[in-house]
Amino acid sequence: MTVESTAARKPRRSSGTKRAAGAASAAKAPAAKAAATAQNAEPQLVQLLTPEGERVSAADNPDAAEFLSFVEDITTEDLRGLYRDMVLTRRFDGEATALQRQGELGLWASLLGQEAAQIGSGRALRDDDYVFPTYREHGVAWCRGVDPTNLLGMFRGVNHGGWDPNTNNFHLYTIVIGSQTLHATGYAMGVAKDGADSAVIAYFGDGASSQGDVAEAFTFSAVYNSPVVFFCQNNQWAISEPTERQMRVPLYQRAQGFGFPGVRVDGNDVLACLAVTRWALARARAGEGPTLVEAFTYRMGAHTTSDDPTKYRRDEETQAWEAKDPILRLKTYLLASGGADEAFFESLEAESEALGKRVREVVRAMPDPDTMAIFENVYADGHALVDEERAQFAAYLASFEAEEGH
Amino acid sequence: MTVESTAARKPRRSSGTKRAAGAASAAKAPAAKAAATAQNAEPQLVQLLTPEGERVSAADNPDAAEFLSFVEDITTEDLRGLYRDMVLTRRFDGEATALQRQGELGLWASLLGQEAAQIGSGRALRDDDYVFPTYREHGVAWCRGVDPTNLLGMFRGVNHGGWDPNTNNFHLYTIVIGSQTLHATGYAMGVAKDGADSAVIAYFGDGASSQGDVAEAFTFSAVYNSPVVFFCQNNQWAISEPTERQMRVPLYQRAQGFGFPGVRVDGNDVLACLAVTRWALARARAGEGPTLVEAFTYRMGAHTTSDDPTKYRRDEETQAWEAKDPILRLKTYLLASGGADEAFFESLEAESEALGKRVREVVRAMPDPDTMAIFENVYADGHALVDEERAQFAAYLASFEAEEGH
Amino acid sequence: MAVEKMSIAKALNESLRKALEQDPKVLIMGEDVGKLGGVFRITDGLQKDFGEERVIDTPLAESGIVGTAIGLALRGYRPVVEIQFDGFVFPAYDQIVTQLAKMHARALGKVKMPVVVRIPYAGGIGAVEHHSESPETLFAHVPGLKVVSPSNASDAYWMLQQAILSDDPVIFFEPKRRYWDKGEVDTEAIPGELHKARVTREGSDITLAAYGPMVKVCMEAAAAAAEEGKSVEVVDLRSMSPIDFDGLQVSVEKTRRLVVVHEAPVFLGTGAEIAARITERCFYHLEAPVLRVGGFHAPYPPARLEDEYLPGLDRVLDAVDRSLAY
Amino acid sequence: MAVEKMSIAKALNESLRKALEQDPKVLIMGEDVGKLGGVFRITDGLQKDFGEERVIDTPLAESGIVGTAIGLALRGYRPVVEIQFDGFVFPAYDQIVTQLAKMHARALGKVKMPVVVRIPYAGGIGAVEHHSESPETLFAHVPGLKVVSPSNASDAYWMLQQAILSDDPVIFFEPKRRYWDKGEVDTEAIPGELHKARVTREGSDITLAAYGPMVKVCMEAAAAAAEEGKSVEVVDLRSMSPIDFDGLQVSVEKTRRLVVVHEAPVFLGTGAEIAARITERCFYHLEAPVLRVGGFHAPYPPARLEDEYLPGLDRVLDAVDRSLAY
Ligand SMILES: Cc1ncc(C[n+]2csc(CCOP(=O)(O)OP(=O)(O)O)c2C)c(N)n1
Ligand SMILES: Cc1ncc(C[n+]2csc(CCOP(=O)(O)OP(=O)(O)O)c2C)c(N)n1
Ligand SMILES: [Mg+2]
Ligand SMILES: [Mg+2]
Repeated sequence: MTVESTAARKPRRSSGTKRAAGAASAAKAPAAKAAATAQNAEPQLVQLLTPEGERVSAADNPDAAEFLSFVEDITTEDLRGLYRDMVLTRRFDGEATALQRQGELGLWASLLGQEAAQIGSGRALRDDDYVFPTYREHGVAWCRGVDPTNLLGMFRGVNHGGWDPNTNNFHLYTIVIGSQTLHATGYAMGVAKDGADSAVIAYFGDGASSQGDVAEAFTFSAVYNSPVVFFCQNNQWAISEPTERQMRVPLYQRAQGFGFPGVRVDGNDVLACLAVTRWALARARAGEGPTLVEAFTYRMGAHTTSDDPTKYRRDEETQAWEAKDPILRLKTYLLASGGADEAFFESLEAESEALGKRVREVVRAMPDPDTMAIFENVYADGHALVDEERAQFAAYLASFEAEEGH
Repeated sequence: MTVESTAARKPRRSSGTKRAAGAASAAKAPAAKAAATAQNAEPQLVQLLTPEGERVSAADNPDAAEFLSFVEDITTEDLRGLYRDMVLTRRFDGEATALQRQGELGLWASLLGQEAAQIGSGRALRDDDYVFPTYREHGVAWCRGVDPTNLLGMFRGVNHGGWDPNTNNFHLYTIVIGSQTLHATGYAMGVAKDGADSAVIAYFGDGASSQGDVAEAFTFSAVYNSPVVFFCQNNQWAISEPTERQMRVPLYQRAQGFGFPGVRVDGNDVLACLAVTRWALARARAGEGPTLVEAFTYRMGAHTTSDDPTKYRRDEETQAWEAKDPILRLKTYLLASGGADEAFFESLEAESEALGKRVREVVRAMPDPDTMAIFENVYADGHALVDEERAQFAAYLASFEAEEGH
Repeated sequence: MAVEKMSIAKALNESLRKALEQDPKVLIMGEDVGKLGGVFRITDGLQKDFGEERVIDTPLAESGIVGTAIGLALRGYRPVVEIQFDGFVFPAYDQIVTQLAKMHARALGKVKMPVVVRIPYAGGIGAVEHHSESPETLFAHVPGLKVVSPSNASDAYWMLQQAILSDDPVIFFEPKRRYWDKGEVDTEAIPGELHKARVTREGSDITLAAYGPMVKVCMEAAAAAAEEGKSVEVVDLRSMSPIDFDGLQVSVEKTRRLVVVHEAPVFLGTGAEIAARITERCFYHLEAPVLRVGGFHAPYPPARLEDEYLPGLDRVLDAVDRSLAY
Repeated sequence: MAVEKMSIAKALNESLRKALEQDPKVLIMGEDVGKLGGVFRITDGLQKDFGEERVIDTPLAESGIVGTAIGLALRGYRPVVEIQFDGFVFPAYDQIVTQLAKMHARALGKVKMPVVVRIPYAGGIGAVEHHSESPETLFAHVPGLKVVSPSNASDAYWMLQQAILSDDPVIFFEPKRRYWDKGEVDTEAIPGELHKARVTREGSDITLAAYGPMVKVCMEAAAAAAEEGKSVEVVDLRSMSPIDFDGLQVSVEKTRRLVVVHEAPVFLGTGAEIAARITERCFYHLEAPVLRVGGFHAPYPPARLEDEYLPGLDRVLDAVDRSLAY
């Protein structure tokens, strides 16, 4: 599935009318709308597929209409592709959770419930765009073509980041909350300097919105008009803290005070996430600067496998969100609309099984790093102290071997 | 002059209708207005006294009308008092600049041009309110009753802060940009915990608005609904950087995205600054949480005596602002309205002279601290290393005396 | 209760509870300290019993946490701040170094800063990046701060009491991998001074100095060395600022050899200062240079390597042997 | 030009100019670096000549400056960041320590971090609070960073060139009170290694080791001591991470005595590491413990006290005498 074709890298801003494929010329209109939306205390939620699995038409919802143009090109096959992405991502995620329970991983941060936000936004990207994730963007990584097993290294404890960011334009997971929003902004400043028409997307959470770094990223990107999309997955919780501990009004409204639009989208609606992200990326490519997208979703599982959410939230809340499941609603739609048949779902189930099996096998075979890796890559150009300590430690280790050799 | 009587400390929020003296019951209305104002791209400037020295009536300007009620009680005598404050503050400031040139001070940060913002806001405070200044709030210090010569110690280099913050509820000057906004927020959290109906005001600059700490202060105060007023003197410059390097839209709009109102006031209009600050303080006392006030003003002088603004800004700009001088406009009004006669201005001139003389004398007589003060107040409860180093250094110094004694 | 066996985690929890009970100005602040009781459950049950006004879940912003704690201290409160993990203290570093540490001096003593910053620190729990670090140098070097770390339940209980009672800012490093180690706590004992070292095992051939998580390793090393006929004295420093050099000097003048052990990188670790100062104080007593065992000049490695990275029994014994070989 | 006499400030300016000329990926970022040319005029004229896209006035937010510089480096740029004064680096500390220092290792070497953070540091200019500090320990202790400080114009020129060419993050401390000291700069010379110490005066009785602003004081002390018949060797360390212990060791093995001088507080200052490591390396050579002269464990004092606070000629000579007395 190619939701978005990969445009060749072209000089940016050379033409104000240049648009990414699928990004209709309405980039301006939703911006105005978003600004208007931001003024209401009651948040407007951009939704294109209801929890009941029904598509929203322009007639139903004039707000949504503005974004519908951004997914006009989406075929039934594309929808099946999005569905497949979500199902496989969830399967991978579940497998990782299981592997943690079996002791194969030290920790796992599940994306359960956030598949639509991640696949929708991830599939809006072009290859030449660049992604700055948190530690939970397994679905986005999937869209970028990062082998999911690569994500597991840091959770197994064999590395701090197991992929080359530049292979798939997908930066390493960042654990210090909010830091990556500044990296994304700087990267976007560089994209603009290069005259490229790529865009950058920075993921962050509702909790992260409180960090000063995120506000500074808003300021820098606004001042330099950088081509960056700030994509917040508001999953309602920052570990045990509900969003009321982080903000008093809906987050998407914050953007306006920094001088760029913010939109709240149904984060469990993959189509709406795709549309809104495409719109925001189109703004970035068109030289219109940053956009804040707040994907309103829910963390169905624990914060990580170390967490016990029963300590702080009610089952009813989680159950209420089950009804809004992102995968289920697309399945309902595909079934009702005849967009997919049983054979599709069966073959996808088989593909899931295969993925799960592969993940298990790869993880279990993942070797521990060599002890001396401690000293590797501390510096690119070397450092006398590292050399000294490496040599001393090697000699120390060798002394045991020598003794054992006796 | 008592613009605001000092109410006894009473439990806060025990009555929703409790209001500070002079703060009419309209606290709600301007809040709504401010929110509405914040939605316009074109900033609305609350102005009650024009640069030409004419008072704005409710009929002239319905926006201003909402704030007029907050200065209904201001008598002609009060206006003369505000005028006097501004004149003496400017005189003190000029004297300090001169003292720096004479080598008596190492540095001075002049408030020239910002007198109305500081006196207007400073006179809106009650004694039990608490102020967190930057390094330029000499006018606010004046309103709090801090002896102006106390401000000079840190600029002379004899201390880092020469007054007891709790004597006048005026915190020490803070040099690290933005830090004090968090201290103010924490203090305000404490005020709320105590059930007091005091308010807290945090001063900061346009440049400071970019610091993550300021955004975090907005978040904390919004989440805890703390009784704090964020008072930004947007003097158009952060050293050599114009506001466009810090923000893309007017600052007062930022508040709304954090869930509280923001207002832009003519920072060269002492009456408007008084009214708007009273309104914001009334909101704080009434348990309505934080407010952002952006006082739109201008730094007429250099950033500090170390700075040379001819490197980065045009004379014409500064000249244009001269026409908006905060002191001149009140003088024009007082003269035209018969609110003050020549005798008033003459006696004020004499008072200014006397202040200048006293400042000169006090500064010149200001002794250098004792060398051993280096080791004082590092800890409240003592520290073995400080004791050791103090003793060693004393012995070292004594060794010279011994030698000299020979 | 008077004497009870409990874990370090429980001792800290009890100590916080006592502080909340005894002084209405004491507040607990941090991420997830409320209903969850903190990710390590150190504040478990406290919000339930003392309410949201005293045990405060904060926004996810460390600078904001410490900055508002400073403001609360200025208002007369005594905030006890929890930083969730060692690696997340850095967003608050500016507030700690430029404000918290200096406020008392800046105000010429007119204001006090009774703020405790609790930081679960150091490694050994198999965690991901940023969750295993030992940044004590970065605080101990800063005038105006005090820095301590308990190694056992009794110290955890009493040192936290004393830190909260102190009118100075105290960075309180909790050895997270020892949270579940148990020991006896006498909640009615009169504690020793907060910043004094303690000899936890007497010996005559060599001194091992450590604090926090490494005290246990040193005790084990001393036991192992004893089997080889070496008499090792172990000093639990307990405080990294100030360091009890007088106490340590007494030990070193007796044993004439010193090895300092910590998890933090050796380069500019606290062992550097200890080596420099003890060498100056005991120049004619030392039979060997002060040796140091600690982390390498490399980021804390992935979990699967931490056993090799962390100073363990063998590396400590190796240093003991090297020292004795002089 | 080839050899020219210029101030350190001018040498830095010329060095930045050359870097901008030679590599279009080099960027200058910071507060007031544009039209104003920085508060110390180190970037004077550069924006005029290279434009706003290369010499970038940033918002007033240090974390933002370093954080976006990291992003720019990921995009292939080589940002040279100016922090306005030493005391204002702390808001950026988190980005420096948790991101800049670790990115290369985190990425298993797949990305590089060629970012230079220039910091005018140390005292002696009669400034207000936060404008006179020496925080080098707080960076040198952190694996992944390199830390250097030139003491003269030639080093200022060349070391900055080398720092910009380095693929590692370099914290570049500029001795602000020496900005106007002049020296000869050969802009065509082949420079020595960035992290090697240099003997700036030979001597046989004792070694003085320093860097940045204190080299001059040590040179003066050596001259004064010579008048009293003492032969003092002075080593300009130039680099605080790594420290050229090999070079220093050669000197100490010759003189058998060492005094380390820096403005930073002695407690956990770089002198601590030098004392510890040199003592270990030269245990049998040292006639006296390594002595340290530096700042006290107190906030940098108000300007009127800084002459007493700062290590000056007398304090250095006192330490020389104390060392020689052993
Ligand atoms: C600076 C920092 N402080 C604290 C933490 C510990 N921590 C890890 S995840 C998390 C909550 C993050 O919440 P949110 O931003 O909403 O993202 P989510 O986990 O919900 O995806 C916290 C507090 C951290 N990683 N970094
Ligand atoms: C964290 C920090 N960075 C840099 C500085 C240096 N500095 C002092 S004042 C100033 C400009 C402040 O501008 P603004 O906030 O607009 O206040 P103003 O000086 O105009 O009153 C700067 C950059 C500082 N004091 N603190
Ligand atoms: Mg969340
Ligand atoms: Mg300003």
